[in-house]
Formats: sequence, structure tokens, C-alpha cells
Amino acid sequence: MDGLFYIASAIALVSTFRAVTGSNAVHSLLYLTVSFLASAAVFYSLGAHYIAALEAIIYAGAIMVLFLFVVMMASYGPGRETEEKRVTRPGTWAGPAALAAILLFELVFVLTDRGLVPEEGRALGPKAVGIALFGPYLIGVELASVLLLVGLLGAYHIGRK
Amino acid sequence: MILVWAVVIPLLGGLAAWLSGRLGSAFPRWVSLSALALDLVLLLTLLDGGPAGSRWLAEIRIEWIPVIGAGIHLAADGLSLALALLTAFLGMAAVAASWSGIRERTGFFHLCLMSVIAGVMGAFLSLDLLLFYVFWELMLVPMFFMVAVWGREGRYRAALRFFIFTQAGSLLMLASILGLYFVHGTETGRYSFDYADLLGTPMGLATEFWLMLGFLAAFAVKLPAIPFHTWLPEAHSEAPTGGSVVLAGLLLKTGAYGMIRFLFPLFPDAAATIAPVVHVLAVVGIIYGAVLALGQTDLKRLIAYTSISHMGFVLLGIFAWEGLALNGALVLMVCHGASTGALFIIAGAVEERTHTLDIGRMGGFWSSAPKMGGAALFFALASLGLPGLGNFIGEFLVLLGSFRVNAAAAVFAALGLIASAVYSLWIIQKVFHGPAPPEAGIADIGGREAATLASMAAVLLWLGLFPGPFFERTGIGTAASMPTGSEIEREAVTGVAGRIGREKSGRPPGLARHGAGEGPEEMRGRQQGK
Amino acid sequence: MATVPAEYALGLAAVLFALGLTGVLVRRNMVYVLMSIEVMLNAAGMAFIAAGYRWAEPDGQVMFVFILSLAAAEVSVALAVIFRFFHRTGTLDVDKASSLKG
Amino acid sequence: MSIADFIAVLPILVLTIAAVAATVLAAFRTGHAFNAALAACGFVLALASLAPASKAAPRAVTALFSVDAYSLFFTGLLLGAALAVTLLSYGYNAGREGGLAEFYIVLIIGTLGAIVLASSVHFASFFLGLEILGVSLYVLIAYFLGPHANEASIKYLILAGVASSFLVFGMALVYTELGTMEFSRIAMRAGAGAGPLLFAGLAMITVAAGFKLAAAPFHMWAPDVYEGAPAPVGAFLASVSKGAVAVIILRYFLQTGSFAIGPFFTVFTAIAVASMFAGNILALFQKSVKRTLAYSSVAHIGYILVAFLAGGRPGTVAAGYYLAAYFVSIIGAFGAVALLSGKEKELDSITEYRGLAWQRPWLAGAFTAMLLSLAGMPLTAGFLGKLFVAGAGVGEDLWFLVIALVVNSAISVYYYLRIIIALFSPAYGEAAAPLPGLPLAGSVALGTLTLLLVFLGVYPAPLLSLLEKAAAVF
Repeated sequence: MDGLFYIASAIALVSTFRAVTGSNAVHSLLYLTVSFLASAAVFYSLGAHYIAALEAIIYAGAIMVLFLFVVMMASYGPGRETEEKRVTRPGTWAGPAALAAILLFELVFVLTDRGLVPEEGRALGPKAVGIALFGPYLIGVELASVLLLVGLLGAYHIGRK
Repeated sequence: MILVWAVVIPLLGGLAAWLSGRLGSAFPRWVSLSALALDLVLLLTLLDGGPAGSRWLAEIRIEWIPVIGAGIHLAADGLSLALALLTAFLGMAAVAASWSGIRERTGFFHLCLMSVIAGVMGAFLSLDLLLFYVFWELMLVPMFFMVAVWGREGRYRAALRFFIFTQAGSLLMLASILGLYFVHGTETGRYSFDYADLLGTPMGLATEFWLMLGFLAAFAVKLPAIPFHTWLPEAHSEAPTGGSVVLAGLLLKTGAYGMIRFLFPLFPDAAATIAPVVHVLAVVGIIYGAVLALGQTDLKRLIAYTSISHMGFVLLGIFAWEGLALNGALVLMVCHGASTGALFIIAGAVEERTHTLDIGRMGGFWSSAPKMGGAALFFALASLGLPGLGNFIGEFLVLLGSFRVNAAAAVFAALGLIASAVYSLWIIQKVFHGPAPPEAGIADIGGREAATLASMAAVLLWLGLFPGPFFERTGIGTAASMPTGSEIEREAVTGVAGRIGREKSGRPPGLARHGAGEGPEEMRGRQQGK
Repeated sequence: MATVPAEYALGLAAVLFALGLTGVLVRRNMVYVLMSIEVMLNAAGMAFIAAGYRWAEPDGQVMFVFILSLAAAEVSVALAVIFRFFHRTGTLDVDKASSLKG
Repeated sequence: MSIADFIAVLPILVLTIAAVAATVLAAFRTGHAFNAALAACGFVLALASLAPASKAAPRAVTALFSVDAYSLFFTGLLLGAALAVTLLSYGYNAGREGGLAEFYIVLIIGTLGAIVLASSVHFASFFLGLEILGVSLYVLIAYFLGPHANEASIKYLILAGVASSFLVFGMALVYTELGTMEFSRIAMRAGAGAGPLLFAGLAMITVAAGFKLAAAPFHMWAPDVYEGAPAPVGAFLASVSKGAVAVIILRYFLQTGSFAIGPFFTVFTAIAVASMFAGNILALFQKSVKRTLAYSSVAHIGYILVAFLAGGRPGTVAAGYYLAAYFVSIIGAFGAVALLSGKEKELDSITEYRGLAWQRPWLAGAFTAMLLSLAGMPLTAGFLGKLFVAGAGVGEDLWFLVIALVVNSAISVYYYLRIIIALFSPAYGEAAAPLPGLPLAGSVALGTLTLLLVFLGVYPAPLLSLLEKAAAVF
């Protein structure tokens, strides 16, 4: 299991990096899909099996397809790469990347403060998650459904024009 | 209840005037005038004297926001009453002055005018600091509208500047009020905005000093004292005549009133500490205003600068904090209200007829308008301090009183008097004599204007020739009416009380000797003691 | 159960988050910006999984489900708006969305 | 969950049912008046349901919600604001292109998100409420095909997306450190010893809240979005959206005592001062009324933060009063803009408002009152709000903040007066185009708001007593 974590992490990092820095939208989306699948593997290695499945189905599946759909509709083909080329120059990246790096260093510094040893305990399978979702978080689930409803309504209204 | 009505009547009158404006433009004037007349009569009934044993001629407390210790606490003593009477009186003069000048939106104009008057009236009568602040601000907004809507070309700039200057000062005062509220609350456990509670709040000199500065900022801007005066010439000259009358006659007085009623009694030591600085500012103001007045070509601007000079005398009188000077300051406030108000009315009348305020384009009006010329001469003489008129009494008492405290300041202030003689006579010379421009010849004042000016002249003459009754009934002299919050104040009061006794015996007040006026020494002694 | 330290998972989430943030700040194409936001949200979800892993509680996973519904709702509305923008202006450049000034 | 639990969260349930019912009914019956009336009914019913809910209070409903005097007060305030926005929207929307049914449904859902925030005591409900509100706002901002609507919506959704990510990541860090997401337990466990993870998490949550509140230096989006959004949505953004975030942040920080943590006090002080100055100074240079109001709302967040930092009972009461006063004034101000906007184009440039006072005296009077309240002039609610905030600040010896507040109030007078001067100056000859007729619902709403403004400015006792109860929760 540990091996899975490290390999999946490496894949997630590399593919996310390529996704964010790429200049071809379709390629980037594919990298991003890979990244999400790798994240699913990470979740699996951490014992969150249910989440791993959700990640694969919803993130890597549904959401990415939506992206792809829009990119295709906007005929975002090879001819348009040039306008994104300018932002892939190192000069453009330096400032923001430094900012993000500072944030990252802070977080890593904070994390290395002391070990966070996972507590040994029960497995967190779908059952445990389900019990939590429909127990104490019941209203939260209802609210999440409202959230999806408003997303639906909004996409419907705005997409209609 | 009279006090509540005194504030509410102008407000209701204003609303009624506004509504009646739909019926015809003549209605609002009559409605406002009668409301103010009613108010004046109501206030005059207070002259009979208040309940025995109380230092207030009338007092009323109504619950307002008990949670934070703010109430509607109105009270009048001689000082408040004198100024409240002036307010109603000058309000009527302002209505009369805008009788024919304001032709558009008369209803709304009178609503604004009456709201300003209600605000001023409330400020003179409130004894709750929060309520005082509310009234203090209440006069601001309608005054802003009066300048911005009915003013002359530069009105927006003038209105904005007036509002922002005064508002900045007021906010500092609000911060100080809150500071005082909490200092008092933590000290005594009783949180209150009431003047009576807050008097004599124990606090360190540093705290007292900072809190005092907040009040001083608001009052000095309103007065105005140098260097916070820059809003005044613009606002006065851009405002419509009625607005100028209210502004010069009443709004400036609220600053002086605030100093007498709140600043000194609440922060006696701090006020004594800063007094020498203020003396200098006052003297600079007196001379600066007079000198700049000489250089003006705009009639209203000129009068505005003379106001700065006169208010310098008031400031000097107050910060001398000495019986004679204080009473001088009060007389001067009332007289300045009447004389400057009258000069603005005359300026307005000239403007109405010639459509200009440029002195260079005036001259020789005496031949065509002798009555107006005579009136102008009278008020100009009053303004320069001709003996026999009220302003003289005021200035003389201020100089006499402040001489004991700060001789140098008094001497320099007296120099200002010379300048004021020059500019006053210069106005008359330029406008009413001198070479007449080609289109010379203006209509003389009509009956309405004559009546207004005559009543104002009567006030000046009365105060100049028989000030006794005034001091007896009103003024800072009625010892019983003074708050006893500070030793200094009591010192000043006993001084005046002694003088008043002699005055009743028929001697001119200016020549009366001061009884026990060692107030300032006492102040210094206290300071050194700390 | 796995023996991966929780901070490793959290560290991974932090790196992904930083990558996403860089993307938002640098990219001018709206699709990329939106993708980067998805990366950030996913990273935050991963942090919750790591936290839940640390405490052996399902709450982290529950939060992930909520984050997932947000991601879905947000992306659907956002893509609709972006699509409409593209139709009107013919571009996906964020900098072109700058008629509002002041 | 027991029956009592359901009764306690009745407002939330009522709004959920209203949203679902409106969605379903939209399939059968369309018609602008019907949709708007449905939404208004939903809000009125939710307001009415506060009565039974308050009988059940105080009560913790699952770990996610706490229904207490605090949450009930702010739920009522938010619902009232939403009702006012609905009435103002009705006139504004009438005759516009595109289906209008979704507008009101999304408005209901957005308000639902806001009231979830008002009673939430858990990260999960905090997050969900915020996001329901956020996604609703994306939709509302982009609802009409205005010239700037898309752009405004894109700006908002990018920044809000980043903010959400920060929020969730910060929550995850706090959860990693403390193992709980309930505010009350966070308070307990954080007291035992705050680790660096907790700091990092709180910092990220603060950044996210700063974005949502449009506090400086996270305010850059506000003017563009307010200008691009339809005027009633601007009112909703400035009041309900901002207010709900302020309410939960206040609760979070009061309950977890995070203000007391040294650096956070400094950080919030800096944010407060920066917001006041940035908002007021930038507002001085605006030519658009909506942008001016946007910057003014940035400044108002700065004022509210002064009350937060004062903390304790006086601080909570002051923040509540200020929020209520600010709600009334800002909804009224945007409402006046909404009522004056025609079908084609919003009345936005300050010069377009010239002479309005003579054409539309009542409306201009109401608008003036709102602006004076925002400026903090006495006899309006804004004055007492500012007074209580300054009082809370002075009471805690936060002199630096109080002086900043005073200085900024003086600066702010200028730009409010500029609009007022425009209203009362003579109109440009013939340029004054005929104004659209005033819609009844909106006029009633604006009139009520004006009366409320004066009432709150003159007689604060009833509201104060409610707030005292609300503040007693902590």
C-alpha cells in the first residue's frame, strides 16, 4: 500500500504540473484527468476507498468531460496555441510561482514541525462514511443537494442563451 | 415642556412650510414666520424666572436610550436663553431676508431653514452630550442644502468645504464624547451622557487634555478660529442671504456656546493649559480677519471676514475665562448676530437690485436709497464698536476682562478695533458715497426690509444703552444658573455676580469694577499644584 | 491499514494546492484558470482525506463529498458563463474581460 | 433528529421547500408576478417560522447548527433583507429578456445559504452555506445579458473559487491539528496549545473570509462586480452575502476566541484600517454610483471589523446594530439605483443623477437619506451604528482604530455629498430623459426602508434589546 501512495503521488505531481503549464488545452485536460486518477489512487492508499471511487467517477469522469466539451465547443484547436504561448514563458511565471512557492514552503515547514502519526483504528470504508453522512451530517447532505440544484438551475439559465 | 416645544415648533413649522409650498410660494414664508414668532413668544415666557432653588430656568428629562445612558435632557439658563432668543429672532430675520430673494422651491428652502434653526435651538438647550451632538449635526445637513441649492456660482465647492470641515471637527468631538463617557463610566460605574453626571469627572491631565482637544476641534471649526476658518468666507458669500444670516448669526455662536457650556466646565484644567495658545489664535484671528476684510472686493466676503475678526474677540473673551470677559463675549455674540445679520441683509438687498456683489461696481447709492444708506451706516458703526451700541459693550468688556488675564493679547486685540473702524467706514464710503457707476440708482428699501432692520437696530441700541435688564435676566451673570462643576467657573460667577449687583444700581456696566476676579491666577495656581 | 504518515499526504495536497494557485495567477485562458481552481479544490479535498486519515474519522471523507458537490456545481455554472463569454467576444482570455475600470 | 430539532431549523426548511416548490411550479406556471410572489411568500413564511423556532431555542441541531438568539436575530435580518431585495427586483426585472423564474429561485437558494451561515457552528455547514450563497451569486450576477454581466461574473467566480479553496484547505489544516470541526470544541482544544498548523489554517480561513467580505487587500473584485451586476443583485451582494459572512466570522472568532491570539489581532487591525482607507480613498475618484457604493461597502467592512476587534458584548451588539443599519442603508441605496434603471441601461454615472430631486422628490429624498446614513449623520440608523461601534472601540481602548474610523468618516462625507449634490443640482437642460415609471413593489420597499432607517436612528431600544440577548449567547 505504501508503494502505491508514493508512486501515485509522483504521478499526480507530474501530471498536474504538465496540466497547469501546458499550452494545448486538450493535452492539459488529459494530464489533469491523469492527475485526478492518481489522486484517486492516493485516496485508495489512505484507506478512503469510497472517495477514491467518487474521485474517479465525478472528477476524472464527469467534470473533465464537461471541460472537454466546452473546449471542443470553443474550437480551441492548435491554431490558438500561440496566444497561450506567451504565458508559458519563464518570465511570466517567475512572480506568481514564487508566491505560490512561499505558501508551499510555509505549509511544508508547518508540517515538518512534528509527525502526524495516524491513529490506529477502524477501517473507513463506505459504510462508515455513509453512516456519518446520513447521521450527524444529514442536513449537510440536504444542503449539498441544494448546492447541486442551484448549479443545475444556473447552468440551465445561463447556458440557454 | 416649553423647551421641547421650542425645538419642535421650528421643525413642525418647517414641515408645514414645506407642505404648504404646494399651495403657493407665499405660504411657506408666512408659516415659517408665524412658527418662529410663536417660538419667540414661548421663550420669552421663560424670562419670568425658573423654579426657586434650581439653577435652570426650565428643565426637562425624557427617556431616550436608557441602555447606554442617553436621555433627552433639555434645560435653559440665562446663557442658553439669551442665545435661544437670538435664534428665534434671527430666524425671523432670515425668513424676512429671503422673502423675495428665494423664488424657487420656497417650500423646501423653508424646510431647510427651519431645520437649521431647530438644530441650533436644540444645541443651545441640550444638556445630554449625545443629544447635543445630534442637534449639532442636525444643523449641518440642511445648511448644506441651503448653500448647495440656492447659493451662487461657487456653491458646490463652498457647501462641500463647509460640510467636510465641520463634520471632521464634529467627529473628533464625538470621539471625545465617547472617551469622556467611558472614562466617567469606568471611574464611577455609571455610564451616562448626561452633562450633570459628567461634570467633574475625575481624570488625569493627559486624558483630560486629549479629550478636550476633540471638543476644541469641533468648536474652533464652527466658531471659526484661525486656522480652521477657511470654509467660512466661501460659505458665507456663496450662501443665499437668509443662509448667510443664519450662518453668521447663529451657527458660529454654537461654537462659542459649546466652549462656555461644555469645554471649560468639563475640562477645566486642560482648557486652562491651552488657554495661552488660544489667546494667540484669537488675536491673530482678530487682526487677520480685519486686514483681509480690507482687501475684499466682494461685499459678502468682506462681511464674512469681519465675522472672523469679531469671533476672535468672542474667543478671546471665552478663553480669558473671567467674569467680565465672558459676559462681554455673550453680549458680543448677540450683537454680532444682529449687526452682521443686518449687514448681510443689506448686502442681499443690494445684490437683489444690482445683481452683483462686486464693490468696485457700486457707489453713490446714498442719493437714490438714503434709507438703505442710513441703515448700512448704522450697522457699520455698530460693527466697528461705536459706544452706545451693543457691540461696544461686548468688545469693551472682553478687552477689560482679558487684560487682567493676558495683557499683551488684549493690547493686540485692541489694534484690531482700529482696523475694523477702517473697513467699516470703507464699505460705506465705497458703496453709498463715492463716484456713481453709470447705471447708478437703486430702489430704496421697502417696508418689510425696513421693519427687519429696525428691529435689529433696536436690539443693538437696547443692549448698548440699557444692558442692565439683559444681564439681570440672561447672560452668564445669573449666578444661580451656572453649573457648579468646577471651581474656576464658580470663581468666575461670583465675580460677575458682584458686578451685576452694582450694575443694577445704575452704573454703566463697562465701568463697574470687577469684584473678585482673580480666576486666572487661581487657574495657574492649580496647574502648578499638579 | 497503510502506514504512510499523514503529513506526507498533507504535503502532497499542499504541493498540488500551490501548483493550482500558480496556475490561477499565471494563466490568462479562462479554461486553464478554471482547471487550476479545480486542482486547488481537489488538493483541499485531499487535505481533508489526510486529516480524516490521521484521526481515523469519516468526517474528512464527508467533507470531501461536500467539496465534490461544490466542484460540480461551480464548474457547471462557470463553464456556462465562460461559454457565453466566448460566444460574445470570441476569446477566452481573462485580460479581455477588462471593460470595467476605475 | 427530533421534532424539536426540525422546528428549530424551520426557517432553513421553509426556504428549502420554497426553492423546490418554486422549481417544480416553474414547470407548470410561468409569469413574473407569480414567481416573485412565490419568493416573497417564501421569505415571509420563513420570517414567520422564526416565532416557533425561537420557542425551541436555544438548541443544538446535530453538530452542524446551533439555533440561539444570535442565529435567530441574524436569520431574521437576512430574511428581511432578502425580502426587500425581492421587492426591489420585481420592478427592476419586469419586462427584461429571458426567463425570470430562475432568478427568484436562485435568490431563495442564495438566502438559504446565508441563513445556514447564521446558525452554523461547524465547518461543514460553514462551507456549505458559503458555497450555496457563492454559486447562487455567480448565477445572479450573470443573470441578465448586460454589457458587463459576464465579465463581472467571471471575475467573481474565479476569485470566489480561489477563496473557497483557501477556506477548505484552511479548514482541513485546523481539522488535522485539532481533530474536530465544531467551533466550541475548536475553542477548547485550541486553548490547550495552538500548533503551527492551526495558525496556518486560521490564516487561510482569514484570507478566504477577507475575499468574501471584500475587505482590503482582498477587495479588488468588488467594484467591478458591483458595477457589472444588476442593481438588486448589487444590493444582495452588499447586504446578504457580506452580512452572512460577517455573522459567521464573528461567531467563529467569538466562540473560538481567535481574536485573542496575538498575531490575529494585529492582522485584523491591519485589515480593518486598510479597508477603511482603501474603500474611502478609492471611492473619492469614482464616476459611477455603483462603484462608489462598492468602495463604500469596502469601507463599511472596515468599520464593522472595529466592532469585531472590540469583541465581547458591546462589540457584538455594536456589530449587530451596525450590520442592521448598514443593511437598510445599502439596500436602500442600491434599491434607489434599481428603481431608476430602465430596461436597456442602468442609471449609473453620477452625472445622470443630476436634477433627480426635482423630478422625483420622494425617491431622491429616500436616496439622500440612505447616503446620509452611510455617511453616519444623526437621526439615521447609520449614526447610531457608528456610535456603537466607536463606543465599543473606545471601551476597549482601541484608540488607533477609533481615530481611523473618525478620519475615514470625515473622508467619506465627500463622496456621499457629491452624489447628493448631483441629485439636488439643476438638470442639464433637455438632457434629462424621461424616467421609467416607478414600480409599486419597489417603491413600497424603499419607503419602508426609509422609515426603518429613521426609526432605527431615533429609537434604537427595541433592536438593542434583541441584540443584547443575541450577544448573551457567547
